[in-house]
Amino acid sequence: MTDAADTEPRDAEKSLFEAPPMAEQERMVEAILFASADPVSVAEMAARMPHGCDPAEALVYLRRRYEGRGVRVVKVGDAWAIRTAPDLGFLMQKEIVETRKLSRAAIETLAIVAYHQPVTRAEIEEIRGVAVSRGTIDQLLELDWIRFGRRRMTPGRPVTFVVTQDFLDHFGLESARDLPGLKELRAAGLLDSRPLPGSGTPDDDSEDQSGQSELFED
Amino acid sequence: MTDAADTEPRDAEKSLFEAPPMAEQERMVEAILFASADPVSVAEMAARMPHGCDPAEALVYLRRRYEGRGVRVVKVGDAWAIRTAPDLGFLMQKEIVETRKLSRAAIETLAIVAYHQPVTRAEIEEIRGVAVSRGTIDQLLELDWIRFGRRRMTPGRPVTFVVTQDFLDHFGLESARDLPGLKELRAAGLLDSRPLPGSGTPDDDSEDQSGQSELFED
Amino acid sequence: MADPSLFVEDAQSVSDRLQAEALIVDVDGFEGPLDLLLTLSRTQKVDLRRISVLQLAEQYLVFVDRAKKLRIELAADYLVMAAWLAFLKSRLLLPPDPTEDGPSGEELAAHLAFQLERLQAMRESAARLMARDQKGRDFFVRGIPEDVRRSRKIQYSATLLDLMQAYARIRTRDEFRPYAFDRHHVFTMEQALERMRGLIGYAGDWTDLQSYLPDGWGADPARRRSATASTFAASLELAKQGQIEIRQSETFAPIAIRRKTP
Repeated sequence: MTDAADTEPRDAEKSLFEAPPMAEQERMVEAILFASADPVSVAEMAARMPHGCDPAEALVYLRRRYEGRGVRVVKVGDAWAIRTAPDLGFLMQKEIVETRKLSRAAIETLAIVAYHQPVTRAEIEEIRGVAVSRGTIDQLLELDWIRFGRRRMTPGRPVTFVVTQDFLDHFGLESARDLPGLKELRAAGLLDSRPLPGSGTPDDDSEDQSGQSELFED
Repeated sequence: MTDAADTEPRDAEKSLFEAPPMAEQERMVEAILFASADPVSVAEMAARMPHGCDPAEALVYLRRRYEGRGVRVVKVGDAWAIRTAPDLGFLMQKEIVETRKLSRAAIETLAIVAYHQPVTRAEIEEIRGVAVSRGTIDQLLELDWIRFGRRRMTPGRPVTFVVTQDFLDHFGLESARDLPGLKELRAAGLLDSRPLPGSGTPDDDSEDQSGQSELFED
Repeated sequence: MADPSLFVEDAQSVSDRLQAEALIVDVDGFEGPLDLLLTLSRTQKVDLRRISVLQLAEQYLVFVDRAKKLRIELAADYLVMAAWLAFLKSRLLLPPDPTEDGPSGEELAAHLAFQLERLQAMRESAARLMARDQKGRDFFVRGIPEDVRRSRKIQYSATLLDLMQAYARIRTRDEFRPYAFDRHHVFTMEQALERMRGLIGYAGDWTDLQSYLPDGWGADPARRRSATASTFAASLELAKQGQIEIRQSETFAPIAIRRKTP
């Protein structure tokens, strides 16, 4: 800063606003990702890095650099994180945090939210064929694996549920589009919302059918 | 100890439990150091890694690999850890700069201190015509724009306030005596809002005038 | 609990019989009628898409019937499903009645098959999801995360002008407040003249006449008018006396005055 000020004013300005070389930006992204236990968004990296940096580009290099290593650079939603390679999990017995065992109802509900999102409670109940207990939803909300989505524009304006970035992070997914078997389920029509013939209003359902199908369009 | 005694079974064991290649051991050390909540000793690494591994050697390679990177492999006591490169420490700071306008009470109090220093709190209150809250004084002290002066040699020995060097720096003044118009105001016995004659440069005057007219509006 | 001999006549095979028995013993373990139907459908050992819903409905009705015989209390939703399946069964067996509205038996059956297939698919998906590598079990996060210090830096903006204005505000308030309260909304020319005389000594450069208005007379329109008029008249008088110069660049532009230099 000070030595830049000593040179010609134009040069000083240039050096002040010129982004560091890409190799240096890669180091910065590396340091930021290593330091954080949670995924960091590109926007946040950019905010912390010097003016003019392009963390998205630096990430491309960094990701390549860590291919095949003991840790990996992974994408989680629109954020990035470093995680140990899954094949080395056996080394980390000490680090395993015992998590609360999820009930079958909770696991199924989670899967339904993930594959059908955004989904209302009534839809979850229709798919499972039983009432969803308050505790099940609460548990998933508490784990920060699901959250409230936008209200459905149908009578009663019911709330919907969607999965979170924490969910993606936990299951090592880049996005909800990468859910296992999603394409096949969709092709088989099993993610459609079909009302019982002769009941329900078809108009509501056309909206219901958005959801995971939306994910494929953008 | 026992296996050192009989060499025969050792060879048999060796073929059965051959240590993974060094590159693989390096990956393992990398993952262990990354995921561990505390620095890890070589002995502990060896205990967690497959039989026959040489974490000390793997560390040498890993350390070299991280030379000049955004993070470094460092020795902490007799254990090892991954740490951010010291020159990138600034990235671990997220600064949120908020610009706020100083409250009217604060700026008035500051002005009184500047013009009347050393001044007691009671005197500030007398001049302003209202009580000065503790928070206002604290804020100015915290900003390092005012500080405690000598106690007044009057009953109660009240503390006085004076402006600081920081104050002078911030407002571009050599000394509080340079406050525009102070002398002139005194000499004229007219401490009001007229453009202050002869104070500063003519440029200042024109600036004052724009400000002055504002004064009458509020 | 269940006496197998009770079922001998109904059971189609030993394995079916054993399964039916197990079902009744485990009735509390089912997550509702749909779950039970899905379990029953497995006895057909076909793809869920090709399942015989009629056969399934019969199995379910038999199950409910047996439960009744064993005096097992079934929850209301099991009985509701039984009633619906009985209706479905009749629809499927009887030739379609053209006078009757509503969905056909086939449509209803197809929907039930869809529901079962969807539930099965979700269960398989849930299992696949849980079989994925999981954070904290198969892969791990940074063990020694570094805190990002969130230093909130508050910058207070204050300029020298702010400071001077603040000080001027305090002092003028003291000096002119009495006028504001004692006088009516009239600022006389004498007052203005007196005030101007005290001030023009300092007006070395062009200064907006508006800035000579006394404090406290600017806000109320009536007072401002009076003060403006008297100050303007006073400035004319002072100009006449050769003490100041007046300037106005165009019509309605601000009027500026300055001390006339001898």
